[in-house]
Formats: sequence, structure tokens, C-alpha cells
Amino acid sequence: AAGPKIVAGPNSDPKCFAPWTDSVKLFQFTQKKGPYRIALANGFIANTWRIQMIKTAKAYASQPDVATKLKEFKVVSTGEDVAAQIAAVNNFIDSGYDAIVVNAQNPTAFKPVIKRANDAGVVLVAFDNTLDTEDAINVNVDQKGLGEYWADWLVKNIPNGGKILEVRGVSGTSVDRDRHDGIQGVLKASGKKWDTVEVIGKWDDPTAQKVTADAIAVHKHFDGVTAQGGDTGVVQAIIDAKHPFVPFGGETENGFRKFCAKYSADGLKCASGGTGPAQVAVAIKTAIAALEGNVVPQSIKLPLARVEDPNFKDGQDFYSEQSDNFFVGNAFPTCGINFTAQEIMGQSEANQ
Amino acid sequence: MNEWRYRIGEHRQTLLAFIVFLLMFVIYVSNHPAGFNANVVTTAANKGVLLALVAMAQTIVVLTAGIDLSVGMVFILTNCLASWIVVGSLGMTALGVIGVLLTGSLCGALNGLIVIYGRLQPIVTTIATGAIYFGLALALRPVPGGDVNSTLADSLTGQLPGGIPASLVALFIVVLVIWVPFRRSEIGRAVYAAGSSEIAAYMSGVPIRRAKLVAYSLSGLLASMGGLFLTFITYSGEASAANGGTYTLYSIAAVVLGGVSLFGGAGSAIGAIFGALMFRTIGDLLFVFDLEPLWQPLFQGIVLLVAVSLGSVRLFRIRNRLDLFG
Amino acid sequence: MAFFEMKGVFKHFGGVSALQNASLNVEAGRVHAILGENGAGKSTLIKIMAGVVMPDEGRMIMEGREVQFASPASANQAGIACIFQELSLLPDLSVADNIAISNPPKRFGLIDRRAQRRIAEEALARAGGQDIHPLTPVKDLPLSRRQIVEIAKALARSPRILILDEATSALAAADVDKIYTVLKRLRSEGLALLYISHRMQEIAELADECTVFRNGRNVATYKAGTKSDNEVVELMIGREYSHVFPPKPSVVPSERTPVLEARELSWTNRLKNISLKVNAGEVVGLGGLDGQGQRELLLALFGVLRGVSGEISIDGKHESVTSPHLAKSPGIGMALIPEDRKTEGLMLPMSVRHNLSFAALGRLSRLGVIDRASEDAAVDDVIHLLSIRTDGTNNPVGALSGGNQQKVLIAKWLMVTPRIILLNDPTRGIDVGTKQELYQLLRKLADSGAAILFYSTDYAELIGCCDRVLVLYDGAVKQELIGPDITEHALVSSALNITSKTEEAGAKLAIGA
Amino acid sequence: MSRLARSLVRHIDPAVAIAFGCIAALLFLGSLYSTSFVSPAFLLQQLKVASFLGVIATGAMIVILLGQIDLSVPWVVAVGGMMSTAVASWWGPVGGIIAIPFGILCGVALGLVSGFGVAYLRIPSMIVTLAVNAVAQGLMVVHTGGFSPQDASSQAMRFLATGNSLLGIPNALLVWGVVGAAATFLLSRTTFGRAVYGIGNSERAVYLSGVKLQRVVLLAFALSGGLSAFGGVLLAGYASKAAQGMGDAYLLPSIAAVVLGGTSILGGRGNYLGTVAGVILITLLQSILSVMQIEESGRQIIYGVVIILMLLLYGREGLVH
Ligand SMILES: Nc1ncnc2c1ncn2[C@@H]1O[C@H](COP(=O)(O)OP(=O)(O)OP(=O)(O)O)[C@@H](O)[C@H]1O
Ligand SMILES: Nc1ncnc2c1ncn2[C@@H]1O[C@H](COP(=O)(O)OP(=O)(O)OP(=O)(O)O)[C@@H](O)[C@H]1O
Ligand SMILES: [Mg+2]
Ligand SMILES: [Mg+2]
Repeated sequence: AAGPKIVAGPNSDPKCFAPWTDSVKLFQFTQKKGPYRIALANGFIANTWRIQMIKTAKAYASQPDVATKLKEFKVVSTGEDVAAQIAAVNNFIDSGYDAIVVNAQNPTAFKPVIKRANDAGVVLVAFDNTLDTEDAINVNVDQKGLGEYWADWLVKNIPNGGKILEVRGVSGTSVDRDRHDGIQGVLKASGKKWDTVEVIGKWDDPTAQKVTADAIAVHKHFDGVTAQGGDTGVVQAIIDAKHPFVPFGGETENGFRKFCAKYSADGLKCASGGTGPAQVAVAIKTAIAALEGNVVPQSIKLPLARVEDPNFKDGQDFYSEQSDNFFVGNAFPTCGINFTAQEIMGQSEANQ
Repeated sequence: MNEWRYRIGEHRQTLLAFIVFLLMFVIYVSNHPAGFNANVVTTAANKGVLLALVAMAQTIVVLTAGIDLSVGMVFILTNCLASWIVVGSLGMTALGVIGVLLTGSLCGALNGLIVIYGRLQPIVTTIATGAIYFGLALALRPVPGGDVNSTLADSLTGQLPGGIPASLVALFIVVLVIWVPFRRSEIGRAVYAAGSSEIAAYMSGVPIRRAKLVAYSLSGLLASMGGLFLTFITYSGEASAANGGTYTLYSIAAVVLGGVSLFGGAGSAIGAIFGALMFRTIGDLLFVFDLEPLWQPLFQGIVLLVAVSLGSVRLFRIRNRLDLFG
Repeated sequence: MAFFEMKGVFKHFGGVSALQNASLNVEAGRVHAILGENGAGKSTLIKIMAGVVMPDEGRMIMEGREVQFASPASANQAGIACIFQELSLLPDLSVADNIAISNPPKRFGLIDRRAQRRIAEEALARAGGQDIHPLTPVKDLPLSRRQIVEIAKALARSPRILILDEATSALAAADVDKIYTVLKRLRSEGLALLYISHRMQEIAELADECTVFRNGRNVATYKAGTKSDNEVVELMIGREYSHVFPPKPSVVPSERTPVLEARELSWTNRLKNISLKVNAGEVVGLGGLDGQGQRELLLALFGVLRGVSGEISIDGKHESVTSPHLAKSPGIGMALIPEDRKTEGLMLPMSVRHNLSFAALGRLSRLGVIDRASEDAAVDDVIHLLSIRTDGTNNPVGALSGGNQQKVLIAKWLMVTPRIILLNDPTRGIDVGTKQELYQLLRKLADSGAAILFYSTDYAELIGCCDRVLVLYDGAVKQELIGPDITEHALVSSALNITSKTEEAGAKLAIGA
Repeated sequence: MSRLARSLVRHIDPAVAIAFGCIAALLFLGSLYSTSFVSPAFLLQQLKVASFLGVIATGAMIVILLGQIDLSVPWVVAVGGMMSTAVASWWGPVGGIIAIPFGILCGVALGLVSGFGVAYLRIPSMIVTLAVNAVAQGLMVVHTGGFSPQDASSQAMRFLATGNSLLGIPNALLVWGVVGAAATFLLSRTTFGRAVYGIGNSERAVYLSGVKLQRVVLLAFALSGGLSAFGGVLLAGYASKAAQGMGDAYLLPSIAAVVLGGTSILGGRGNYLGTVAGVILITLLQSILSVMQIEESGRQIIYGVVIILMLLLYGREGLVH
């Protein structure tokens, strides 16, 4: 059928396009002549992560070496509504774009679209919220692995088990479920005795803060905390409740890392891991590579940007002058992608 | 000739919605890189029909002078259910479809029963039942997934010979089989009567309760058709609260753009359909106009604001200020 | 044995007892009039007959069989059709839909609109509403036309008992005459008719029997014509009844600069070059058939209408009144008692007190903060002045009987001490006793220097109250009648716009049309 | 004093009484699950959080009394939070002080747009406010992307939202108290309040009474916008930062709270005490559910069922006849 050839290799850039597993298929699309028309089909837009992501995409696309390869780079955001996003992708296909980068509202919803894209010879690359498929390129964050990473940290820092507060994300999403499974898996395997209290923080600071406050008010004490978003709010709640600082495995919000650095001495021992919005750049890079006929894995594993206590460095791991909502962890050295805060958010007044 | 004045007056709102939609859609396709072709229309039709079904569901409740804030959640619930049971052999699938539609109708009927016999205000009743329906959806689909009979899905989201979008035909049939008979039936008129003036309707011996129950159930049925169609588009089910809320609000917007009176008793589901298509086209304009990505939401908001303000031109024709006030 | 019988009916609404041991006998082929003050219990009684209200006690017997109506629908089945005082029409539906609402003609289970339209046209014709297009949405019709539709709707049900509760209260003479002929025919067809009205002359014209209600009891039943109006009225109000209208001042106020003067008022095609003067101390009437622009004229003066051409001057000073807010401002001091108290006059669920003070809050507050003390004081004053019957000013005004609601509406405007008072058919649905008080009040206000412009569908009260009457026809003033010239005959003929030659014929036409 | 007491008694209607009853019942049930649900610490914490919803619901109530509804709550809340924090950072210490009024004013501005649409263009509030919500979202996206604003809340905001004053009463609660008292006064003692109730009952009657109806409506929506934004400011203070999504959780709860408090969604009927009860009810219910260790699906279902049951207890309308 149409779509990419499955080839034996070699992977055109193993360092950047690290395959998810050894068994991952390698794709080779029929080479097209540049410059290319590439589209970003985004869904929800109204939070800092997404806004930052879009600005990064624009910034990356306008980098000289990339810009020369692009005839057009178009971004459309369709909101929460997955049907609208599917329609957008279809429109891009019908309008003859060469590649489409998508942050999917729903990983399972794109089966027909993927088929259409392959039939039309359009390169489809998903990132962040990736697609449950083997027929399109996924630039994955290892969500389960992220959960495991946080849990490992807790296991390491809490000598003989105890009560853990797990602040979960938005119910009904696979990201939330994967991270949760990762956490629970490791805790069980650790052999220590754990008692987890789950609350729903919806990856949103005020919500996370409120439920954390409630949880503390009811359960009085926790020995460790892990949160998959809204972490700044969680720490805030801990402070407001005068709950002693405890080991914390969390995401990569700038505000959270500020706290970690500030209260490290007082016992707030953090592991902060995740991948910032800059992963969109990797996705675009992959799309271009594929269009140039290079061999790329179907499923690419992004390196996690992780920092553990005590080595949170201002200006590198977090930016004390940047906003709390800003997501750090935008460096993918293996891909030659290394955005600083300024490049993304900083001097952006200029381009408005 | 004044005969016509009345006949047109009866459908003025619907015609208006149709015309505005047509204008917007022409602007859209004429700027579309791919131009006016079957695929573009089908794409637009599919997501348009999706909202149109939910908007029809909202309309029927609004006609009773109620409002249904759970319509989006019924939509989501039935989507999740369909992603389980609308699979397998033809017979299985058929049963599944029936099951889904039945579930939707039941949700609607439950709303109706609470509103009628509990004598609660629809808006808050449906806020609460909405939570319940979403809970059920979440229980069915803790994570997105599932499947659907793809032959059925493809045939309904695809094109008929001649490039006619199958979804439009399906919608047309729904209108023909559900809306038109309803509008012309005694119970249908009872719904309009109840919405127009409940006391007067009661005094005229109109079966208000039966009318409302039918209205809410039909609304649930239509919402579940929406859910079913979402499953056909996405091949899966997802319990997304955000999506549910979005569709509830969109449906209200569509209903108003379609000229249905939120005070009940006046308007038509056909108007609401064009309202829905209009609303979708507003979103599509983003695609054809090359806007700064970060300015797109603002653009959309302003277009919506302008679109809903258009109705106010009628104010200039008003000579008696009393007509300004309900 | 009576065709329909009610025995020992009791009904309480909270504290109010609407009916106490009331009974009624209705014969087929007769018109049975029910008289009584506002709040006497008439509407409640017939609401019980029509299955709208459940009695606390009492029996109903129809053709010897005990009956009970759980809902208006079941009363319909039994052949009882009722024209309610609060019109029971559906504003958003077409006239045809309304007329056929209870049992529409069907084809293949769906409503047959053609047949329905035929039915509607026939019914309208019978009720004298040929001029009403069956496809008009009811909300576009003036109140008087709606009452016609309401009657047509009842006729379309081909009932065996037809009840009219103040069903003609908004109709002008000519329309009423049409209704008479209809009702008389129905009577000859053997229907039993129940007729509630506050207009004596209507009763005299139609009724065979009369029953008088007072405080929820039937105090007397008699053959029509066996009692003089005064006797009847005394039965109704249970006290001595002096003659209705207060004496008019012998001399018409001299030509000072009129308080209110309008020159060449025109608006769309409904008002045509209307000029008028109203002096302080004068009661000027607006006459003519219903819907000849009287309402529009009042609204225009009150600043409600847009695009009114012509001039309005107050005390000789030209003013542009563009909103009720301006109209009531001290500089102008205008008040309008609107037509439909239930939607335009009062806020039924709100308390009597808040309704009364609503228009006057401006002067009862400082910097937008209400001075409770002075509010209470002012409210109590007007309640006394108009002797409004209410148990507690904190109760909803909707629970008052219509007459008292009407008083509240007028009192509300007296609280702003207006100098110019526009009244739009203020005595609709009000009993003689109350009417009398109202006439006295108008005259008192006039004597204290107010200028009053007064539209009424009731010729008797135009004759009784007004110093001058402007008769409108098709949006223009056709004739001005002064003092002794104000006669029923003159009113009718000029209302029909008949030149003096054909007057006689015209008058007949008006009576017997 | 006694006058006030009497008027209080007069104002308490059964619905409100039962609503407070439900609160007690809820706490009792909670205490069966964990005694800490009745601990002073938890209760104060709840009242503190309730205050945010309380302030927002106050605006919602005024609009609902008009017979209208305000669906622009989510993003007006966000605007309040984000604009105030942004300003707080712009002009250093000065910003810290004017941040709060500035945030509120932004909300008022949006409220005026909705109000204008409803009052003068006569567009149904449900749809105008929906559109204004979309516009507000658009503005905030541009704002965030274009100016990468600071979102850390100023000291003053922190103090209002999280500080405690005399007898350890949360300042947020005091703020709500002040807002509530003001609202009660406005609704029961001023011409504006009377007009609001009047409009909820019959616009025509109000207009023909020579009241500047349209201005009242405009004002009411401006108030609603301002209060939503103020809620956002407090939330930002509570979370020590503002975020785009901070208002999402407040639209339906604010409506539910008002209606649970016995205010008629059709307008013209209702009193503030009821809204207080409704707000506390919703907040408690959410909190108790949030810490119970059951599947989210279960929480949602219980939440819905409980609201229905409480409404069935007292939220019922009279029959038409
Ligand atoms: N639904 C009701 N609720 C409260 N009080 C009522 C209700 N219906 C009637 N009443 C009271 O019962 C009494 C009788 O009312 P009713 O309408 O029968 O008098 P009426 O003779 O029809 O008066 P009118 O001549 O004004 O029509 C009045 O005091 C009225 O206020
Ligand atoms: N359900 C009700 N609750 C409170 N008051 C009511 C109710 N139904 C009717 N009323 C009021 O009681 C009064 C008497 O009832 P009814 O319906 O007979 O009106 P009425 O007295 O004939 O007044 P009117 O003379 O309109 O023209 C009316 O004014 C009406 O508004
Ligand atoms: Mg009556
Ligand atoms: Mg009456």
C-alpha cells in the first residue's frame, strides 16, 4: 500500500532519532524536493505549555538552516474538539502539504486520517500526545518511564516506605494513566510498604493546590509527594499548610524548580523530569528528515530533561526571572536543538 | 401576497441563518487552497453534521423553554458506549447502534422526568445529570480507545457516488424521519405550546408533561446520534470532560445563531442546523486566512461576537420601544 | 332538574377564602350572568367548573351525573369550554394553531394544516374576526383581537357549556355587538352560557338569569330585568349606592396655556397629524372604535415610540419626550397607566409595597439608597387614598383580585404626583364599586390641577367622566365632542366615521351589526 | 439591632434554611468517613476556598436575578488573575498595589461588553457572554504569547487570599464577607437592587415605570465581570500565580451554587443568604469527594446525584396552576 517503505536501516541519525525499542520499524518515505510546506495541527492552545510550544515551533522554523528548507510553515489550533482537529489534518492533506505535525487531542482518534495521509504520501508526525499507531511517526515522551522516574526518586529518598500523595492529571487521558501506572509499578516492586492517596489535580495549579490542601487537612501527614502537573500549586499548598517538606517527584514547571532550589535546604528534595514544549522542534526536524528521504524510526524516544536535588542551577535548569508557568527542559542537545528561555519567551515582544 | 408575508415570517429566522451560513461558506471555499472539491466539502460536512446533531438535540429542549447543559455529556457517554458495542458482525453492529440510541434516549428521558416530576429548573438539573453521565462515560473509558465497525463508519463519513458527503445525506434523513414528523405532530405542537406559555397551554388542555418528556427523550436520542457519529469519525471513544463542555456550549451558540428563541416556543431545528454549520465555518476561516497562530482564538472570538450581534440590525426596524423588552 | 349544578362549593387560597358554600344552577339554552365585585369569587367558581382549580369541598352535577374535573382537558371532554380572564392563548403560535390547539384535525397521524386553517377561518368568522389572518402569530395581535381569537377558539370546540369570564372587557361596542349575535345564536342552538362581566349594559342586553356573588357567596339569583341597576349594584357591594359619576364642573376651564399640547403628531401609518390640548383640571377622553390609534397616541406622548414627528409642549414650552424616564421627570410630570396590568403594569410576584413605590423610588431615595421610612409612609398613604384591599403589603400583588391589582397600578403612579395623567382603558375588568371610586378619584385629581387624558372602550364612562372627547378614526382625530354634545349616539356615529346624513343608519349598524 | 434581627428572620426563607441543613448533613456524613472533616482547621480551609467561589457566585447571582446568565466566568476569572499579576510585575512596587484594582477593572471592561450586548443590542445573554468568553480567551493567549508576562502574584494579593487576620480568620473569608454584605445592601436597600428584581419579573413594566432599564442591565453585567475578575485576583493570590485555566472550574459551580441557594434561574426571586449556603454546599461536596479514595467516575456520579437530591429537597417550583 501507499505510505513509507519499511527498511532495514541504517537510521539516518540514531542519536537524535533514538528508536523507542530495538524492534521499532524504520521508515523511509519517497524523497521529495524542497522547500517543503509543513503544517502544525495543534488542538488546545490556551495554556502556557501550548503557547510556548507554538512559539518554539515558529522560532525553530525561522532558524536560518531550517528556514531554507521550508516554503511554508502553517499553524492551526482547533481547540478541545478532536473532530475539528481531524478536519484540520484532512484539510492540510487535501491542500497538498508535504508534512503534518500533530499534537493529538485523542491518541486513538486518527486511524482514518493516518490512512488518508499515507495514501496521499503526506508525512504525519505526532508528538506530546502521540498516536496509537504503527503507521505514522511518533515522537514520544516516555510517560510511563516518567512515572517510574518519579517513583524511583521517592523510593530512594524515603528509607522505609510510608504515605505518598499522588496528584494525578486529567482523568480519561492516556498520559495520566501511563504516568500513574509507572508510579504504582515501581512502588509495588520496591518491596517497601507504601500507602498512596490519590487526588485529581488536572495538571492545573489552583486545582492541584486545592485538592492537596484538602488532602493534607484530612490526612495530616505525607512522607512523599508526586505530582504530574500543577506542581507549583502543590508545593504552595504544602507551604500554606505548614506541612514539613518531603521528597517530591514532579514535572518541569519553572515555578516548581524555583521552589525546589529555594527550599532544598529545608527538605524539599525534588526530582524534576519531563520534556518541555521544545519537543515540537524535534518533531519538525523529523518531518523534514523524512521528506528528504532519510531513514527514521516509526517511534522515536525523546530524552527526558531531568534534574535532581541538589543540583538545580539558575539560568540553566530554571529561570528565576521567568514566569512560573514557563516550562523548562527545552534542550535536546542530541538533536542540536537547544532553546534558552529568552529565545522562546524572552525577546518575543519583538516579533509581535 | 400577504399570504406569503406570513409564510416567510414563519421561517424568517431559519432563512436568515441559511443565508449567512452560505455567505460564510462561499468565502471559505473560495479561499481554500484546494478550492471547492468533494473532499473539502466532505471534511466540512462531517464535523458540521456532528455539531448539527447536538444542536438539534439542544433545540428541542430549548423549545420547551428549557436548556440542556448535559447534552455534551450524553454525547460523550454515547460515544464511549459506541466504542464498545458498535462492532463486529452486521447484526452485532445493528444491535449496538440500537443500544447506543436507546441509552441516549434514556439519559434524555431521565432529565425530563427529573425536570417534570421533580419540578426542578432544567439548567441546574442538567448540570447535575451531566456530571453523572460523564462519570458513566469515564467508567466505560478510563482511557481513550475502543473501536467501531469501520465499514459502517467509512460509509457514513465518506462520499456517495458523485462526491456527495454521506454525512449530509444521513443528516437529511434524520431531519426527514425525526424532525419533520415531530414538528407536524400534535405532541410536537404541544412542545411549542408549553414553551410559549406553560399556563396558557395548561388551560388549553395541552398535555404539557407528555410533551416535555418526549422533547427531552428526543433530545437525548439526537445527542446519542451525535455520539455515534463522533465514534464513526474518531474510530474510538474518549471520556473527555473538556470536549463534552465544549459541545454543550457550541450547541447553545448554534441554537442562537440558528434563530431559535432561548425563551422557548419559537424556532426550528433546521435553523439550528444552519447555525451549527455557520459556527463551524467560523472555525474554518482560520484555515484559509493566514493568521498569526496566537491570534487565532481572538479572531474566532471576535467573529463570533460579530456574528451574534448581526441579529441586532432588527432593532433599527423597531418603532415601538416596548417591542425591545420581552 | 338543572343541566349543570354546583352545590356547596368552598375554596381557600392560603388565608383568602375565595368561595364559601357557593352554588349555581345552569340551564341549557339560557345565558346565565354572574355579577360581583372584584374578588367576589366569580373567576374562581368558573375555574372550578373548568377543572383549573380544585374545590376544597362541594359537588358538581351534570345532567344528573356527579362529575369531577382533574384538569382543563377533562372539563373539555365533558363539553365545557371556558374563556379565561387571563387569556389562555399561546403567543408564539399562529391564530389557527391556537384555535385548533385542543383537538387538531389529523391526516396520517400528523396535523392537517389545511383542514385546521379551514376550521380556524370558520370559527373566526363566527366570532366576528374575519379581519384576522389565521397565520398571524397571536403575539402580533392587539388585546381586543386576541379576545376575539379566544372566543373563536372556544367556539371551535363546539362546547355544550360556554363560559365567558370578562371575555369582552377589552372590546369596543361594535365588536361586542358581533359577539352578542354569536352568543344569541348559540343560545338558540341550546348551549348553556355563563357570562361574567362588570358592564351592566352587556348583562341587560344578554342575560336570562343573573346570579350575584359577594365575598364568595351567591347572594341572589333573579330573572334578568326584574331588578334595577341600582338594586343589583347594592346586592353586589352590599351597601347604599349613590349615582356613578361625579358631577362635572359647570364651567370648562378657561383657555390658559394648556399643560399638555401636541401639534401634528404622526407615527408610521398609525397616527396622522394629531393635535390636541389638555388643560389643567380637564378630563379629556379618547373615543372611537378599538385600535384606531388611541393606544399609540398615549405611547407617543409618553415617549415610548420612535420616529414620532410633530411637537409636544408642556406648559407651552416645547419638550422632546424620548423615554418614559424623561416623561415622568419633575419638569414634565407625566404618568401612563398602561393597558395590560399583568405584563406592562405590575410585577406580579413582587410585593404590593415594592410595586407601589417602584416608579417613585427616585424621590424616595438619596444617592440611590432607599429611605425605608419615607417609602413605608408614602405607600401607606396611597393604600389609604385608594382603599386598596390587601392583607399585608409584603404579599405578592399577583394574589390580589384584579380590581385591586388595577388600583395598585394607579396608586403606583399617583406616588410620583404627576401633573399629566394618561390612562389606557383603566377600568377594564373592574367592578362598578371600584369604577365609581376611580371616577371620583379622576375628578379629584383634575380638580387639584392635573391634566387627564383618558382612553376608554366603555362609552358610558366617556360620557360620564369627560369634559371633552376626541374621537379617533384610523389614526386621526375625526371629531371633538364637548360637554353636552358627548352622547352615545354622537360617539358611535363619529366612531364609525359616518357623516351627519347617514348617522341614523350608522347608529343602527353599530347596534345591530 | 433588633430591627436588623427581625429583617433577617423575614428574609430567611425555607429553602435557605434547608440548604444550611444540607450543609450540616454533609458534614455529618463526612465525619463518618474521617473525623478531620469536622476539624476547625478543615472547616476554615473550606471557608477560605469557598470565598473564591463566593465572590464569583455573587456576580453570577446578580445577573441571574435579572433573568440573564453569565457564561463568560471562566476566562474573565483568568483575565482578572493574569492581568493583575502582569501589572504587579510591570511597575515594581507601584504595580503591586494597583494590581488588584487593575485586574478587577479588566473584568469590568469585559462585563461592560457583555452588558452592552444584552442591554442595548438585546442579544440573549447566554450567547453574548459565550462570545465574550471566547474573546477573553483570545486576549489572554495573545497576552501570554506576546508579552511573556510575569504571573507571580503580588504580596497584597497573597495577603488577601491566604493571610489570616484577627482570631485566625482567613482574610479571603473576610473579603467574601465584605463583598457579600455589599451585595446584600445593594440588592435590598438601593434603587439599583429594586430595579434588578423588577427586571427579573417584567422588563416592560420596569421600562414603563420610567426606570433606566438598560443602564441597570449594563451595570449588573459590569459588576458580574468585576466580581469574576476579583475572584481571579484572589485565586492568583491563593495559588501565588495566575494561569490561563484557573477559571474553568468555576462556571458551572457558580451557577449551581446560586440555584442551590434558592434563586430562580428565571430571575426576580432569591436572596443572598441562599447563595452563601449554596457556595458552601458545593465547596464542601467537592472537597469531601476529592479526598475520598474512589475512582473519579464514582466521584462524578455521586456529585451529580447529591445535587439532584438536595434540589429535590427544596429547589422545587410551584405547579403552574
Ligand atoms: N390563585 C389564587 N391565589 C391566591 N388568591 C387567589 C387566587 N385566586 C383567587 N384568589 C383570591 O380569591 C378571591 C376571589 O378571586 P376571584 O378572582 O374569584 O374574584 P373575581 O370575582 O374573579 O374578581 P374579578 O371581578 O376581579 O375577576 C380574591 O380575593 C382573590 O385574591
Ligand atoms: N397561582 C396563583 N398564585 C397567586 N395568585 C394567583 C394565582 N392565580 C391567580 N392569582 C391571582 O388571584 C387573583 C384572582 O384570581 P383570578 O385568576 O380570578 O384573577 P381576577 O381576580 O379575576 O383578576 P382580574 O380581575 O385579572 O382580571 C388574580 O388577580 C390572579 O392574579
Ligand atoms: Mg375574575
Ligand atoms: Mg377581574
